Amino acid sequence: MTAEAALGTTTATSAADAAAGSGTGMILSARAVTKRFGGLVAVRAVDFEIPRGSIVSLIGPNGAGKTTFFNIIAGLTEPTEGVIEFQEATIVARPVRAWAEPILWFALPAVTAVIAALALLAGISAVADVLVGLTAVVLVGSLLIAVIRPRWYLNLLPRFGIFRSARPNDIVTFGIGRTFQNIRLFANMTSLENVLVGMHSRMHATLPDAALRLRRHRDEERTSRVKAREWLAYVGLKGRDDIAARNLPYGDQRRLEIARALASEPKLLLLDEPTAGMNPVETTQMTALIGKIRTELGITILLIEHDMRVVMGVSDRVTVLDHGEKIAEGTPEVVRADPKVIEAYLGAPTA
Amino acid sequence: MTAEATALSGPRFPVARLRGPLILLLVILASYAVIAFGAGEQAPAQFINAVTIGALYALIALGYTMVYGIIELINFAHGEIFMCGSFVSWSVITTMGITGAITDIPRLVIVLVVVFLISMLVMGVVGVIIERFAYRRLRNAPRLAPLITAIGVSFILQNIISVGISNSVVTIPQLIPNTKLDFGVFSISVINVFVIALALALMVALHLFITQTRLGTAMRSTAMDREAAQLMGVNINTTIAITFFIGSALAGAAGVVQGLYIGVTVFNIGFNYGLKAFTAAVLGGIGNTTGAVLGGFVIGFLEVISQVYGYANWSEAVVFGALVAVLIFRPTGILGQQLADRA
Amino acid sequence: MTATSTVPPRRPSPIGRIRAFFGGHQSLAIIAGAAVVLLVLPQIALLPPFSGFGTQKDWVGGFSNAGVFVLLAVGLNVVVGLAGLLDLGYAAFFAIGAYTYAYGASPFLNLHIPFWIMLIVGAAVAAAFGILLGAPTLRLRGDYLAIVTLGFGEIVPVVILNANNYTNGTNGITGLAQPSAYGLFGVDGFGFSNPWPYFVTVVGIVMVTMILLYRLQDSRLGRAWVAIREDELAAASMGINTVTTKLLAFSIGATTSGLAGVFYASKLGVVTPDQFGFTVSFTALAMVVLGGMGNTLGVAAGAFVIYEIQSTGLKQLGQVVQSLHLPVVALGPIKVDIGSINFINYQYLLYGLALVGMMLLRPEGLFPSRRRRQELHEDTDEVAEFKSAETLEAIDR
Amino acid sequence: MKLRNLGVLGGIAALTLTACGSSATPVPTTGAAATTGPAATTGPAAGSIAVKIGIELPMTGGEAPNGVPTANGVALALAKIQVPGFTVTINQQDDAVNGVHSATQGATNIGTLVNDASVLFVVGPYNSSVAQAEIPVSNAAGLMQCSPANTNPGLTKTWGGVDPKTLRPTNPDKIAYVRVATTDDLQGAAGADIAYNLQGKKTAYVLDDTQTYGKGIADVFETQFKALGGTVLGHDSPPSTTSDFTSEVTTISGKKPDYVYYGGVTTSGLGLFRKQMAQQNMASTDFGGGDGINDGSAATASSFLQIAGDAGDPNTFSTVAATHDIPGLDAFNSAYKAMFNTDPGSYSAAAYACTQVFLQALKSVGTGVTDLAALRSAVRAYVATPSNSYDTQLGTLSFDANGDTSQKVISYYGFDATSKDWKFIKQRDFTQQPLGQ
Repeated sequence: MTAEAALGTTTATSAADAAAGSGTGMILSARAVTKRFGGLVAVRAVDFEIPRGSIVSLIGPNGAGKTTFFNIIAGLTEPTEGVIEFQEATIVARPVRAWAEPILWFALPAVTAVIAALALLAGISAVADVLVGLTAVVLVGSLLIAVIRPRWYLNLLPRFGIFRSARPNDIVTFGIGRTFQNIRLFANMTSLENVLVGMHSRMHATLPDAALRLRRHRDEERTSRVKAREWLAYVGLKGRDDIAARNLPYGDQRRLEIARALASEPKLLLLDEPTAGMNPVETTQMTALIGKIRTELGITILLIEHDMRVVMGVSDRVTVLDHGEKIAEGTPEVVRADPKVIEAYLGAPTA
Repeated sequence: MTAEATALSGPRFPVARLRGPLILLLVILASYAVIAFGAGEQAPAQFINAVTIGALYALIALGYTMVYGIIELINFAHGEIFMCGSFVSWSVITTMGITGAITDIPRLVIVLVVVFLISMLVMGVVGVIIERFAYRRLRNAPRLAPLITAIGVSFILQNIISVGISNSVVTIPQLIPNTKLDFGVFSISVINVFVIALALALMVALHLFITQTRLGTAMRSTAMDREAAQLMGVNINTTIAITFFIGSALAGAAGVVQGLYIGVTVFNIGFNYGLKAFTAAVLGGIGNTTGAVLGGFVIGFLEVISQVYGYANWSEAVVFGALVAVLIFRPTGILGQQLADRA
Repeated sequence: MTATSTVPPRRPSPIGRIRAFFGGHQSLAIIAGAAVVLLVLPQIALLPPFSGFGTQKDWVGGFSNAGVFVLLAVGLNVVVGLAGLLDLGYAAFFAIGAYTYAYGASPFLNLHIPFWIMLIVGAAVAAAFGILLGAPTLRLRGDYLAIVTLGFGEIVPVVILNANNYTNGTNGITGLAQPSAYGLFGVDGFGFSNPWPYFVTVVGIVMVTMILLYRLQDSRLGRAWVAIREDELAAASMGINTVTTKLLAFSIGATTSGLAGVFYASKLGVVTPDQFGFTVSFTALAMVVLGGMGNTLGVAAGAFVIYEIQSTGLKQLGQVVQSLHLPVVALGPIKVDIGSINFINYQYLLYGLALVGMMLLRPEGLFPSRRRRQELHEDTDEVAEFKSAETLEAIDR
Repeated sequence: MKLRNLGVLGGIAALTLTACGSSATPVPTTGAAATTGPAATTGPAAGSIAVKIGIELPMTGGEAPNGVPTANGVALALAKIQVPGFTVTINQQDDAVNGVHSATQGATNIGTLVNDASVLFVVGPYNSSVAQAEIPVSNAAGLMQCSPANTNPGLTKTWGGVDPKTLRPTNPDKIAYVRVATTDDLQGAAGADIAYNLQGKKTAYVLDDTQTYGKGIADVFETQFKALGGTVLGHDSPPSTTSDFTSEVTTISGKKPDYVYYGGVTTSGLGLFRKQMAQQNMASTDFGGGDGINDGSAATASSFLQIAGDAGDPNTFSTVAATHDIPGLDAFNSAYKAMFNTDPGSYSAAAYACTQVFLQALKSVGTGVTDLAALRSAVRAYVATPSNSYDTQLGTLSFDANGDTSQKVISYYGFDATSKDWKFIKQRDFTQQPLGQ
């Protein structure tokens, strides 16, 4: 079923661009997502949807598979089964006909090689030599393409019924930003630089632009720095631009990570335990920030959280995972009342 | 995520335990076929040559892989330790006034034991000293700093030997008589048997040490997570020192073996052997002892094969080409995944 | 070299403004530095003790050779220092650049393309090879990358040595054309007995290279490199295409190396396979590390220092010590007459000691970059992060 | 021996010290220390012009065994021969970087020598690849250099389609490089002569160590051996770094050649190869090489014969590019041993001869001339004149228009099991008997 789903949809990129504007409905929907590690199942057949402009929380005891699911959406892990669609475009799914991809790489060289062989047999050595050289060049070229995987190549794949999940960096450009459970800032870069890296996918100056300091580069740098500072201010790090991320206090590091994610202008923001290890004051601030991001910027948010107050405070819908399975879903009130949830948390606590 | 992943991806290891020997067997069979195809009736002889030199590489590679496993340092000085080992054996043998092969078996055994013990001991100590003074202080420094000191140390060792002993080729008396055991189909000379047997014995001993003893466990835990090990009461410095001792002792043994097998040594022999051995370690999956052995044999075979097919001058290119090829498809080496029993 | 260390001061103010403000001025600073080098260095050679080691001409000739290694080092710095990719086979691109010049401007193929054009060609060819050799190594990280690049570094000379028909094998290619100054440097221009034009040229090349490198370093690309070095997984999750970014690092490093190769070949007039062994790669790496990874100016300085140490310092040490007429010291049983020691025998040892010593004293290098200084006390964890299978999977796809 | 064992312990001790960061304990050096001896001892005598002879050789690391004895040859000559009116001292340069000869360093060194006005003549370099980088420099400056060891034909005659003039672009017709060593092509031919004519062997297996010298003579051997009517069963090129030849030998033993010719030098492992031949029952197969293996008797430390051990029955052959009956060879050897207390190296005598060439030139052009520049160019001109001939340690010789020595005599040697040394067989003068006869 996943295969058809994957094939049915148009390619990740084009659809993402197409659907970019579309107003309502589900911004992200996961169908029957399963992930196995060796024998064990981290996520089992989870269906999951995020309405555009909402805040959805994903909760569950430790080891429930929340972060795995998260990483599948972010493109860090390929699911064993299932499909994830972002704005009506399949971005992540189990690879389809992955085996056919190498055939693509060697198709062109093979053709030239065959012609070369024919030429040799025909005894037109001059032509043959040229063709042999050509074959080598083509081979190297196509292998390079296979490594670099440029856009047009990715768009080409579906034509041959091949589906490969988008790479993390592509997913960012589609409009999904994320933070990490264990903060992963660029520790030795300043806050500003961190945010600028976040903007990377939205900047377009090329190597020559930078080398020759062309207008495009200069303007872009200027404007993006202004914007970066705005982001820092937005999350409450005004004037901390020049401090190395490693030297920021813990709470600020979390904020910086959010600023960095926001800088990539996401439509969907994945927050992995944003308030983990925060004191109540920081927590309330963070909760406020999250709400603000949704209301002011209209960014849809998927939240993984342990702190129930946060979850119940901000989220429109809550999904509960336990042992990789979805055991409950609905409004905070409904979920809070759900006996299965209570059991999962209080009764028979899991490692 | 990482936490869950590692927790979940546990039960691969029993399989992995078997994987090493299986692949090794496959490699041996395959390369025997290739050699047989190329060398005709010389095949058995060539095969033995390959295994012998492979065993030598494996011995050196073990040191590389252990040191890397525990402090993630490419110990470029390791090749020179090997070289020094061969010189120590030379000086021991000549001091004993031995000039040629010893036919009287018991005497031979005694001499061999003495030579090996002394060389392994001396080189082990040297290795520990190097670690103490050249690497320990840099344990938390940027990763390249110890790499540079390692190369610096190797320069120092080379220069000491070249100026102190000889700046040219030195002949080492080959203690083991050059007699051949004939098995009808093929004949194998005693020295090859000795080298292979000794190498295998040392490898098995090392494996048992790592897996069965407390020290071995300490080494493995340190390799996996130094801080955690420390918290569990493992004395990191001692453990690392011991690792260096064992690794260098093995290199010393390899040095002696080289002397017995080849019969000459020279102060700059270390770089080439070191390079091949390190390649072996990486090929097999650096940090993985089984992998080092596997890699050693693979390289031995590759060299002999390229020689058999008349491309001796390309052997280096072949070896590194193979390395690149393997790493492209298995970025962590043939047995790389098995991080659990790094030592 | 001290002169060039006049880095534009970094005021503690928003880095953005500094960069924007110094964008132009930084280049000016480098140009000024180059001018100072051009004028001051030759004068230093006239002062004792340096004047004792050789005439000004010797020194200038030496400086131009040092320039080659400065180029190599700053290029390697992009790969190792900025992008954090350990490359031990850097000499390969040096060789490729040099042989490109040999093909373009020697009787071997009877081509006589002007040096100045070959500079570009050589750089381009090296860049192409940088991408070619870089591509297969991209999935590797840390020391796996190191050994593979080391492998390439070993393979290239072997190929040059054995592909007799195309490279003239071990005999090498001789009679490489000298650059033509078009009467710019007075009557005799570039010549084997006139190092001055070479000196000027190499300073010029280094200057331009460094300006360009600094500009890249301060650009979107430069940030991406550092981000990858800091945390490849996070970088990917921030929308950086790690593959192309790394490839660019490789090819830019190779380009610089190619420039160095062309210049080197034109100055030496001959290329043979044995000039491009591991020693070159290692020396360049040592220069990067000792200079201070990531800091282009520091690396350049480090390169210069190390080159002078191993090419002049160690070789002259003997003379110096002998001139001191030290007394005979008795170390226990062994009588040591330091004056009679032939230091030429020990220069290898001393070089080793110098490396170990410098590293122990300043692990972060002589002129550490702002970042490296902060970084000093944790480094292995980033490697540890990548050990888990799924991160590998993520970035390989 | 005892002393050497001390060496090891000293080595270890030194290592301990160095590891502590202090400097190394000086351990007994092998003769090398003496090179600077004369330079230090002979100060300029009153009323005589102080001039220098440059030495440009690899002196360190793996190259020391090549460079040091050769440099000693020069020192010995200066100690033995005086030129009235001149005090000749040494300007010593080392082209080894990190223990390996480097063309770049060589070019730099020759530049340094050029810029030292009092240097009138240079002995060196040792490696042909270094020479390729130095010849253009010395040629541009008109400083005559004499290589005791370069044997790559390409340096002085058209070889592989390359004209030697490309090496001297500045003054193509004013040579500033001569050599006393005979070129590889003749040695290779001589090797084939031994194999085919002397030993009457019809099949040969050829090897080379991939280096300029080894490959040069091996290739010539192959062509000449074929030309004489022999068959070459194979030609392998084990890298010069090879230290285990067992599989190589196994392969060859399978081909069952009558003769094995190996172009290369002992340091590339040829002695080892011969030994392993013996260990694999190929001791009785003839083995031949160039002067790269003719480096002293079995008593000489790390010589081919010592490494090969008793492998060589009287069927191991080598050639030397010089006349055998050099006047007073023993005198030379004893004098050398007296001064440096080691045996001379393969090229000590050649370096001695180069120095003699210089001193003769100096004597004949030096009278009255005081201007160093003038002296330098006069010396160059004198040595570059083909008509001048010199009575040297290597016998009487002169240099042709390209700087090649007139001595085209190759001596044949065979291993003598009783004296465990090379025994002179015959010598062939290629001026009377050119190639292919």
